[in-house]
Amino acid sequence: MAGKDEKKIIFKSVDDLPPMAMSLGTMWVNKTASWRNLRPIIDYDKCIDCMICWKYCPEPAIYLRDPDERVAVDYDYCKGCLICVEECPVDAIYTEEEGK
Amino acid sequence: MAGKDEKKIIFKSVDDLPPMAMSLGTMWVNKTASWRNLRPIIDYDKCIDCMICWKYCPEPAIYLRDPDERVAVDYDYCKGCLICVEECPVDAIYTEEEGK
Amino acid sequence: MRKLTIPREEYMTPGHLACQGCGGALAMRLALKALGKKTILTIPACCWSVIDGPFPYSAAGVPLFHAPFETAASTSAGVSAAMKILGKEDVHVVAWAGDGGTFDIGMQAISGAAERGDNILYIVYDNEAYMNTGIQRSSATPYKAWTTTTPYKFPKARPKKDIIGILAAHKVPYVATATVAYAEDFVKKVKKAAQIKGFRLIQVLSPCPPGWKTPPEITIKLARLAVQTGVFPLYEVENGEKYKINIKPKKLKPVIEYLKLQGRFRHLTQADVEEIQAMVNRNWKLLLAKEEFSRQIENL
Amino acid sequence: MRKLTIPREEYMTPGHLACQGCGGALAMRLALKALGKKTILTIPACCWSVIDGPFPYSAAGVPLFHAPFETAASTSAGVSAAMKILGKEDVHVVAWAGDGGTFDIGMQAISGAAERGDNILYIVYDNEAYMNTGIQRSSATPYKAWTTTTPYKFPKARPKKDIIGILAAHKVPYVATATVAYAEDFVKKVKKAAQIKGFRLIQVLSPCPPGWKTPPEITIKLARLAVQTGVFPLYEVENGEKYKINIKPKKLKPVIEYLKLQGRFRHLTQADVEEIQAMVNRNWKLLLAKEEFSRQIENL
Amino acid sequence: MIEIRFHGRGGQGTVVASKILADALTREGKYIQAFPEFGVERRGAPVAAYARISDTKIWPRHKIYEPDHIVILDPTLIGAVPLLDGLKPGGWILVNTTRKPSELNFPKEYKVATVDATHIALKYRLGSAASPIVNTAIVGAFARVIPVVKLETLLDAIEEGVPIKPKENRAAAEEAYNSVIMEG
Amino acid sequence: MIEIRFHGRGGQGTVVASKILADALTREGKYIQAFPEFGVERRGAPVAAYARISDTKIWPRHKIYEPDHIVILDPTLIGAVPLLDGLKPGGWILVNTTRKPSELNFPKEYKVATVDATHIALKYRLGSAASPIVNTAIVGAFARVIPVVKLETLLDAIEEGVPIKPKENRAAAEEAYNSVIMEG
Amino acid sequence: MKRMAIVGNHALSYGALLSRVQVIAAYPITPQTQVVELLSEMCADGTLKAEFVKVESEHSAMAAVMGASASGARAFTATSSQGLALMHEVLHWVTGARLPVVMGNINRAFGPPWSIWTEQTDSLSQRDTGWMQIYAQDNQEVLDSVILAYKVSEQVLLPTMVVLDAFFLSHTSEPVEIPDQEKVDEFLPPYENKYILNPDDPHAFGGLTNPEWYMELRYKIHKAHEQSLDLIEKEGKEFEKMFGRYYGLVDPYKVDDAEIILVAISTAASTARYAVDLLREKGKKVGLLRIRVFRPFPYQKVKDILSNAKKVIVLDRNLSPGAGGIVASEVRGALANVKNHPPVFSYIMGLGGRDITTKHIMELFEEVEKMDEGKDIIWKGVKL
Amino acid sequence: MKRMAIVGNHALSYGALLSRVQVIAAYPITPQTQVVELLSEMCADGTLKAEFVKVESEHSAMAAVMGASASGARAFTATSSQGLALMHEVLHWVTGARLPVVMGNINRAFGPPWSIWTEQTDSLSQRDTGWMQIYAQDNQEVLDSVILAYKVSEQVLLPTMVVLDAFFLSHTSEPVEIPDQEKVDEFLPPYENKYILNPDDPHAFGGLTNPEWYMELRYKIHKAHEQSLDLIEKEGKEFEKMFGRYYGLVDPYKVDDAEIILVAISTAASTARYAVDLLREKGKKVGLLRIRVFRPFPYQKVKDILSNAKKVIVLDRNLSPGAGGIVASEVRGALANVKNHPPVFSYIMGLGGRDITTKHIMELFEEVEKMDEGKDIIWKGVKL
Ligand SMILES: Cc1ncc(C[n+]2csc(CCOP(=O)(O)OP(=O)(O)O)c2C)c(N)n1
Ligand SMILES: Cc1ncc(C[n+]2csc(CCOP(=O)(O)OP(=O)(O)O)c2C)c(N)n1
Ligand code: SF4
Ligand code: SF4
Ligand code: SF4
Ligand code: SF4
Repeated sequence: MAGKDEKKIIFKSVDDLPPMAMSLGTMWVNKTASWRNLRPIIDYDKCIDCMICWKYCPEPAIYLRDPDERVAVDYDYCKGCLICVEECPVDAIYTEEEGK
Repeated sequence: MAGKDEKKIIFKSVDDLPPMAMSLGTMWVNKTASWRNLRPIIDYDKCIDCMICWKYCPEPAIYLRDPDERVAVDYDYCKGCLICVEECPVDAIYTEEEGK
Repeated sequence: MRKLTIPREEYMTPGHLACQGCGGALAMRLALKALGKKTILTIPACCWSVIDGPFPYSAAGVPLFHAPFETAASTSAGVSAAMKILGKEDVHVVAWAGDGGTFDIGMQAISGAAERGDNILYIVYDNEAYMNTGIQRSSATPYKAWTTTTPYKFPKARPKKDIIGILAAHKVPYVATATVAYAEDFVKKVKKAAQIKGFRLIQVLSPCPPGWKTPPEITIKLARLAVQTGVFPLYEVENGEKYKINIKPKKLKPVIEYLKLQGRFRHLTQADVEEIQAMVNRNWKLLLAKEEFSRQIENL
Repeated sequence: MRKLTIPREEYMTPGHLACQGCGGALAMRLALKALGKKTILTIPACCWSVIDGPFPYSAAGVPLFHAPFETAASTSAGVSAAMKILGKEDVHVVAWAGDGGTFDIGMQAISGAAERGDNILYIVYDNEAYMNTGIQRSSATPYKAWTTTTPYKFPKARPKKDIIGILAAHKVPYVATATVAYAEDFVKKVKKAAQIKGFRLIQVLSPCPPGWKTPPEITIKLARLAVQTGVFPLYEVENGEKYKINIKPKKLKPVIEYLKLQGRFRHLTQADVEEIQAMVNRNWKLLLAKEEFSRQIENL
Repeated sequence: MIEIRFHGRGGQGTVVASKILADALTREGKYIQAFPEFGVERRGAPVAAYARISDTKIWPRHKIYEPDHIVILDPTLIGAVPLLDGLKPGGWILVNTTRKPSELNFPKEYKVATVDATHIALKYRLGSAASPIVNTAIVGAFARVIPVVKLETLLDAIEEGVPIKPKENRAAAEEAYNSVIMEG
Repeated sequence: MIEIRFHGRGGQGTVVASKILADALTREGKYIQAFPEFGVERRGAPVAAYARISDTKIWPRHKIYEPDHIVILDPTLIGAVPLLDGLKPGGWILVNTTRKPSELNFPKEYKVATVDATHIALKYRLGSAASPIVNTAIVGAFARVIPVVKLETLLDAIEEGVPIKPKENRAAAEEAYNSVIMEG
Repeated sequence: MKRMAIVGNHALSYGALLSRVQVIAAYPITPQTQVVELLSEMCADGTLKAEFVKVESEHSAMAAVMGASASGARAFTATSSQGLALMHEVLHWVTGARLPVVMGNINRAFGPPWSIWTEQTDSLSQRDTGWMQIYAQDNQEVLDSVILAYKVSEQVLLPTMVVLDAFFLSHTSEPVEIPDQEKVDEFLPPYENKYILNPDDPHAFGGLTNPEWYMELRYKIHKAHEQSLDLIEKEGKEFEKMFGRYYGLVDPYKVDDAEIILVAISTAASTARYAVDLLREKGKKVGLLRIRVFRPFPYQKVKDILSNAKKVIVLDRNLSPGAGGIVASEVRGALANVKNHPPVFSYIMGLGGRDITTKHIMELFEEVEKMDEGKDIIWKGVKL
Repeated sequence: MKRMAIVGNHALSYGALLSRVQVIAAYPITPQTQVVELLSEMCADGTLKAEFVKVESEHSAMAAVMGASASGARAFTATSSQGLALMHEVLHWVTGARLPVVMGNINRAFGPPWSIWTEQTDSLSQRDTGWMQIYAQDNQEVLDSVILAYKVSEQVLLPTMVVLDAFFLSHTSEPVEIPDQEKVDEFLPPYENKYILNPDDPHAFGGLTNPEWYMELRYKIHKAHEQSLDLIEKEGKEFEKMFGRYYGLVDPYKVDDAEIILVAISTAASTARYAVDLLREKGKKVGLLRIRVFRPFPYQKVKDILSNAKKVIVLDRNLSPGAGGIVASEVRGALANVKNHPPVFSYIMGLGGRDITTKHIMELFEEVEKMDEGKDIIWKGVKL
């Protein structure tokens, strides 16, 4: 599957289209950061690596970063639902308002 | 409800018809005697008036005749399924071939 | 005056177009006796679309709406709503359908009406196949039975759908089985159901001579054997929970007595019959257990 | 390497169009982890028709057929038949639908597929209303809940339809409930179901912030409370008979803890809450009794 | 072009009779249309079937109103339904009955043939005693009365076409062919 | 004819803002078309709504590509989506923000107005702290910036039109009307 | 009388309310959902005394209103696109049963691919179901058409579909005059039908009808449509007397001296009217024929109005694949037997919600001005 | 090759068998039932290696064949009237999904009232669903058309309906040549489609498409229909080479010098051919244009053949209430842009199975001989 660098698909004309509406790329193309007005921030000192936030992120916008495999938020996609904040058992995630 | 003397309905033209296909008479009009090739005949000497044949006739072609209210077969409608023959607990109904 | 076990009044005329010995025709005759004239029938495609007679005649002595095959319950829902808003709530709104129009193509409309609690009495005359189109499998067709779409070489591989269980799971106020052989029981159930509000369903086993490949005269005998062998037990379920078995034979007759009379089962091997016997035995015990269970949960 | 309680591999991409905190999006993410890439999804009209993304993009990493609203099971039946004849029986044929597309408009196709024993895994993400069209009642909407078609003045008058009971009555090999809160349990059930042949169904409770009128961050909390209060017990039924409760809280939390968090219940009176509590209590006891009953009939 | 009408009862195989004929004629390279009365067949109720036979392709496709000949599979239908409607003068009436043609009192303008197909069917155990299947026998008789097809072709068509008891059906047809009584 | 575009987020009541306007104008006998962006609204996602205003019946029925003015209900949208697409030079940009117009750095060809609608909404407890409902406040400010409708009519329309807290909504609109800062 | 800004969906609901419908059965679908929602509320709070059957599908919705109408209750439903298609079998049935059901349909493009945007293929492809079809161009017309529909339907015993564009009407708030209930009551009497399910006068409806009389019953349906042609205009005038607004079969605009007449339905016709004004200002002799009633199709009106033009343009926001625009095919069909009729230029445009602007419509006139031979299909706006 | 007497329903089944269909999902309905029955048997005894999904409704039948076709299996179904109507939503869907499903439809009149007799309204009223439609006039054509349908459908990615009259074909036994399987295999290669549901190359099909590209996708559907026009004739010739029988878009008979041409479809056209012969014997210059392929509609052929006639008669055994005959409306629509085209006389007859005899058809010619002005609708045989 593609990733963050997924390219927007540009059809120039009807001839470029497949015969039916068929996906040719993934939703990685759609950065949903604009949906967010509160930004979850992980406090790695507090984080106990329980992976609960990762497990419950509906996007998913939490991934295991290289190389230490600790959880990290992908701010290009995180919509700011704050499930991770709510579910973190040790309150290791706090929020900040966007655009501030 | 109408009875055996139900008249056939004759439409002369489209103007006689109701706007939709709506019943204006009953199926009494349709004498189903022609379906029968065996004729059930009640032996009133044997009959114990249990009414079982009457109860089970699917047409119904068994009625309670006047004035004695004993069961009787209406041969205009009886199709000759012979359920009455089969179900009569005292074998009071026997059959004869039609047209013989 | 004769003392009769079923109502004397007839609401169905002879001259109708059912085959010789049709169980479905008898079922209607009995049901109308129980319901009386304050009744509106909705009939989807099924043998009864033909039985009732061609335009401009009708064998049913009550108003009847011929409806598309899959709409018995939904059309009735509209009739029922109309009766309510027009203040005619004393009218019995009855959907009358075959097993195909019920178990198969009519299932969703039924499920919807049941869930909404629409005030409808739904009667399915169950002849265990699509008879009007000439004997094709329905999901009410019994296990291993022949039909034209489950040929002898490959008879029905699935058991009969448990419509009563499905409706019970919808927690409707009343569902029951009946047969034309136990006419008094059937009439009683229709009368009882007619007095209850909400969605009610009665499944009445109605043998079909051409469809079952049986001589027309044994229609009643077959319906009786179905009960006596435990193939088709008579019971009721109230509010989805309270099971009551109406006829409990001391000892069930062997299923072979029922099966052997029918051309649609003529291909069964000894092993098939034993398998069916085992299924029937288990289902019967399960039913007894459910009845017992109803008592257990009564005061939950 | 991290030790994970659910599979690491992701088959769903971010960037999809679910609302903030959508339980249904998470349900898909978890299900695909369990299923892996050898999967074909059929999705009828529902929020997921939008979530997956507009042409020419898709968030699901597996092939997906967008189908008419009422056809999740029937379209899948065709996919499944094709897989069989093409010798691709290792592919998981999955119908993925909302509760409306399942409990209501999809009911008949499901009943048919279940009866035929079509080889389909049907997953209903249950958000308890038609969310894609903006929160209208479905028959999965809970008793007394608000939706735009069951307004505050006249909230839902009927209890939630018992889809598990209905499918159990179809005697399908496997049906189960799950929630996104108990992710491991859900993943396990999907994996288990995927290995069984025939028609299987999993109902996964998936909270919907706009539809339930809740803040997005409590989606998991709500799903957890639904289980802990007994509003939505986690259990499985095999072959329509064998009930197994997966999570048995020592003591159920009061339903009010669940209800009070949700705008759709904000109109409830004290009496309403008590009525719901009584219903939940009884249903819970009934479920325990059914589990017990399964054991009784095991050797029938 | 020859047009024929068959009369019987639902369940007796009336339509099959016309189909067997179609099959036999097809084997001889002829053209035929064989079709039932277009309606709902009910067990026990009177039914009809039709055939249109020709040496060349048949274009008209509508019902047959004035048959050249008629075939009656069940004698109890006589008097019960209007059997002779539209029958062209000079046409054959073939009846399954124990009686002789002269005993049947059909109008003089028709030719009458009879065959005891029921008896033949029972002899070869075709159908049950209560409802014998007479269609192969009647078609056998037909082949004699209205010679549009060779007996041998017909017998082959029967043997290969019927679902059960091919030999018996063949024999029944042959016996009927030989025992039919023709008058007129 | 004046054409306006509104920007907000799913769940914020952007469409309702344009509807309130429609209601108020209707009360004054004017003509208006108010419509949302035709698409699927998702909670949190950016959305738009439109209005076309005239003294006479409005015949054209298509989207608005070149609005005369725009209204922004959520300041976090600035930079996140292309807000000024097609906006005609000289048009107003009305923004819900704590900042002053000059702080917003919009291109010079536009006139800018700001109002702290969020603060006003919170003050009157419209919506929740996490998601305040700012639509009535912003419409109040709008009535001052683009005077197509009398304040009084607007306030009446609000009071009778909103499902809950009519007085508070009215007051919010009025406060916004009075506190909007206009520049340009 | 009250003037209110309401969306088209609410105009539809008010139409139903004022018509005092008695049974509603409807199922939500974008862009119709608001109809279901508002009517649910009206029923819940008693504003409307009606039974609302909250069906599990559109198929059941149509069946339920059918049952209700057959039982003597005034019945209403509304839907769109996929929902309308799902009703299809029952649509045919309601016609055959001669039931005066009225339904709102919000035009939306068919899937796949999923689209929620406007296009008229959904309702136009029901053109052979025997339903009368009215296409509205503004929300006032939506409301008024519901009332008019019942008035006509109940006299001729045919169902009517009141059709409006997705979003451009359904979701657009604009001023609408809400007539007073008393005046509507005066115009529209309670539903009476002697052909109903009534235990006191039992009849069976729809029984097997052999070839002897089936054709005559179909003939009657067609005759009822023909009767409607007059009745719609008559009741339109009656309505005008009471409410001051006239609605006929067609809505011609500046056609008298027009050399090029554009034929359109729905909101595209509204936009076209503006375009005609702009072109007239430039001195172009152009006109507009809005077809309001598509079934029964007003052949005579269409012939009369179009035959004097030099050219006819038909704008179709719909497609019958393998054929072309549906309105165009009817218009060409209407003109064929008119001697020396003008050539027809059939344009397909605006599918799946692609916008049709004033400019686009002006372009049609400009393009056709330069063409001589009629064209059966011209695609406008496809990205080639 | 084998010559056998079979009914039309079995011809349809043999067509499916020889096309080696892989998934069948069908539901019984008079007069189609024999198709389901024979195919069930063939699947049961292994004659046909296919999965038969014994669905609970036609709606599910169409959905199941859709799913199967989308998964790369050749899929088949058959139905009639009510069943076809019940599939309606899914019919539109299959077109949009561009799936080469082939379906048999036995023409039967719609209820209510219940009728099981022939009439073409059922399939013709699906004219806007985007399905190709072939109308057969004999059982040989039924069988051959199934094979041809797959051949064309799978190239243009459009579904096809093979249509035959109830009873007159479905239940009529007549001689049919059954082609050899090997030759059919040579003509019709296995179904291959790169746009399928395949876990090794995952795509989503049918996702929400906004106004930016929806129209172009519809345009492609229409273009595929246009492409079919040529392809049907090309494959028809290919078929003729191998099997000796040619099938084209239309089937003209004695039209070259004809002054009056009758247009018809299905078995009425077969009867009409006999009528034409009889009239020619009497020296009348009459001809017949049988339209075999109704979608895509062969506009050009129809124009070419009809424009030289003096008069055109269209026989419609169907009705679009409030409009008229469906074939006539297309024919008039085709002629409208032809300069000086002949007048059209549109007859409605034979509804609900009312018989259409040779004599009736001869009467049409005789009546039209005496008329000058074209008529949009003439009812023939209604008991007035
Ligand atoms: C939509 C639709 N599909 C199929 C049919 C054809 N059809 C009519 S009756 C029937 C079978 C009915 O079976 P069942 O409901 O069991 O009743 P029965 O005929 O056995 O009395 C079928 C398949 C139809 N009328 N409508
Ligand atoms: C035949 C038909 N009717 C109605 C719709 C409109 N519709 C689309 S999604 C939807 C609601 C889906 O509800 P549910 O299945 O519960 O899924 P959710 O949206 O809640 O995820 C409706 C009513 C449709 N697409 N097709
Ligand atoms: S806020 Fe929500 S979307 Fe963002 S990372 Fe947390 S759980 Fe994921
Ligand atoms: S939930 Fe909290 S503790 Fe657990 S991994 Fe996430 S941030 Fe760390
Ligand atoms: S086929 Fe069966 S159910 Fe139908 S009428 Fe005949 S006996 Fe009755
Ligand atoms: S409406 Fe609910 S189910 Fe639908 S995407 Fe939003 S949160 Fe998910």
